[in-house]
Amino acid sequence: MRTIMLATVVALAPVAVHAQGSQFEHYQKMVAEGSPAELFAVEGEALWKKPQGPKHASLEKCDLGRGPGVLKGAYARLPRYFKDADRVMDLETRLLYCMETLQGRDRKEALKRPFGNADKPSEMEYLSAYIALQSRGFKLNPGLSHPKEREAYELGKALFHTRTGLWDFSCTTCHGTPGKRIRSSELPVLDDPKTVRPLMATWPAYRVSNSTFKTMQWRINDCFRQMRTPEPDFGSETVNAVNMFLTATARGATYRGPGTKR
Amino acid sequence: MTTKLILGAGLAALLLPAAASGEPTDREVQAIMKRDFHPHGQATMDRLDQDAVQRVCTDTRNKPPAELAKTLEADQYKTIRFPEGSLLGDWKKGAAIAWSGRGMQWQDDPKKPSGGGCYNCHEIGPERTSFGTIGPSLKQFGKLRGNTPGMQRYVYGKIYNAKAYSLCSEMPRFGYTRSLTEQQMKDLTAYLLDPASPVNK
Amino acid sequence: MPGPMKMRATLAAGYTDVRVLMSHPMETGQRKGPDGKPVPMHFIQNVTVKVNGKTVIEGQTSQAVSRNPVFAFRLKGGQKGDKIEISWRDNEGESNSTEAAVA
Amino acid sequence: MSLDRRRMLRSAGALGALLVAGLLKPLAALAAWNKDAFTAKTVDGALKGLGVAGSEPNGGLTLDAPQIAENGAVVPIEISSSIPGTTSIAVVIEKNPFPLASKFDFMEGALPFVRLNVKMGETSHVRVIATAGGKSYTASKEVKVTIGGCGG
Repeated sequence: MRTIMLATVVALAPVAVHAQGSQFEHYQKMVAEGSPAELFAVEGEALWKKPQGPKHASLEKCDLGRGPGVLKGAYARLPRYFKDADRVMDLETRLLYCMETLQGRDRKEALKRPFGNADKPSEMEYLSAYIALQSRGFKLNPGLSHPKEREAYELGKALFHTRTGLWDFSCTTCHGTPGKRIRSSELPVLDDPKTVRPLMATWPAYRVSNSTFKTMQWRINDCFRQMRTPEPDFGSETVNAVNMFLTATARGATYRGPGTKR
Repeated sequence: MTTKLILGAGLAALLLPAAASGEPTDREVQAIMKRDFHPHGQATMDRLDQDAVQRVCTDTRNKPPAELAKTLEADQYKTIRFPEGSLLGDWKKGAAIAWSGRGMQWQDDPKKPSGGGCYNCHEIGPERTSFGTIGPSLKQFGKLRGNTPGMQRYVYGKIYNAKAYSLCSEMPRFGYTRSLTEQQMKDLTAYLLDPASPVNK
Repeated sequence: MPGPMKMRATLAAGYTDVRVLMSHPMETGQRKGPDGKPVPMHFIQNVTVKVNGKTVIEGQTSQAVSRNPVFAFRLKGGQKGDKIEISWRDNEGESNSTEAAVA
Repeated sequence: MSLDRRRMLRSAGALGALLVAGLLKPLAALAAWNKDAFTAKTVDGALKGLGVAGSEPNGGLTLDAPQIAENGAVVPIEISSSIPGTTSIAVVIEKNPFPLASKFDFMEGALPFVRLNVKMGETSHVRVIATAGGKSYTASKEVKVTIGGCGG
């Protein structure tokens, strides 16, 4: 119901909105309105229900934090602490955990191809699209009460300011000062709720530059690639902590993804 | 090298449990990163070893105490190897290096020369309409400043090791990290200073 | 096998708003594949919109339409339950279609 | 090739000629793909293929497109016409290798409106052409294609 209402709002939006805001905003807005993201959700649903692995089980009993199989609003509450795994997990880290425990899959096999491409998106990408879609309209509210959740937030914050890698970059090099651009892309400040909210409200997303659907684990991984560091492990504490820092900073934003990005 | 010595202390860091509240120390962050990353292609694990510059800039959130900054900047200046003779290479090649954002990443072929990625952050020549604004505009750089040997030395040195001039600059140390070759840095210097370069038209 | 399609048709002020997503590579023939060889042209050429069985829009498209095409159309008036059908056909003769009732 | 098949082809050719001349207009022809127009490498060629001789600007034809696109792979455009009796809208991207990007025919029951994403190789004018009552109208807008991201 919610998704249908959104579509109507989009259709009724006046054509001349671009009078306000920057020229880049106009592009971003138009791109977001014509998003193929939901196509990936269709495939994601099939994957969610498909029995796989040695246990020949689907992911339908996977507990994303709101109980086994409950998807409504689950994404908006991540990352959070999971008692069974005794750690903080974001969506993809949790999906990996479910693949291992429910489906009996080997971690290496499940992680053989965590990031796909336009010709062949990955399982994680399809699943993320399907699951995130079911948090539309929910407020972002990651776990921040458990000590490990606060620890993840603090680690994420520290990582955000850590200058590292061959070229001495930190997250703040690009995302610390308002009004900056990398080539023609406007750079959001990522420790300011005002600028992080619209961003985290629309990831995961269909990314035009990749012509495919992309997730937060990928987004953070790709920042490290451009920071000229070695590669962070998928689902590692580091990546989860950065994700936690960003999501916690965006807390309270209404989720309206999966979105579309440049 | 002084910088390497200070850096060595960070390598011995042990994984200490992060405090239940409050930000983890630099040392803890380093240990967690070392555990959570793996080498990929040319991006080896030693790239996570923080040197003195990175450590001080992280700790002070890019606002180092003036005295310390001065000392470390002097250390950084000593790393610059200025070639003999003119520092002006081929501006045409420099233009291509300034535009390319490739190089030194884990998927890049280490045998291929790296780009400088200059346009990612700077406005430079009129021939490119897509440019970043993280760094200052370098429009008409040589036209406004001339191309005396002193100016050539400044530009070459800044590309080689920007931290010698401003400790917590966001600009990479292209020569110090062997990201660009001597010839590439000369070509970039020419792109900024040569009167024939479109930058100065 | 053609990828999925997704359509939404909703009543708006005096018209029906139709939005459709199509999974398709829309290859231009210019792009090189992982093997270094150009990927052959492969793109949707025809898009048809029908309301209760009657054709109302006939679209022809080239390889210049973006990968995973998204179209929005508007239909005169309309009422809840009207059956909208959208189909496509590409240069290799592949096709797909989807149906939805106006909500 | 059999004689029969050859004869058949010849008559098909004759039928084609009649179609081009506009003497015959079977309904099925509507669903075809206008190869001449879509494979034309110039704007003039594309317009000729569409059978558009000349067109005049009209305020009733609106084109919404971003002034700057961060990525030429997806440039969203929205076109609507309030010109009475609009039966078709074509989208031409002047500097694309094959300028004609799409053409939509609107029949009774549809509003002359379409929104889609197109690819643009470089900065170019996007031109839309609407046909109403046998006449053609045009609107255009320049879209600057820039390069975002780190270029690597």
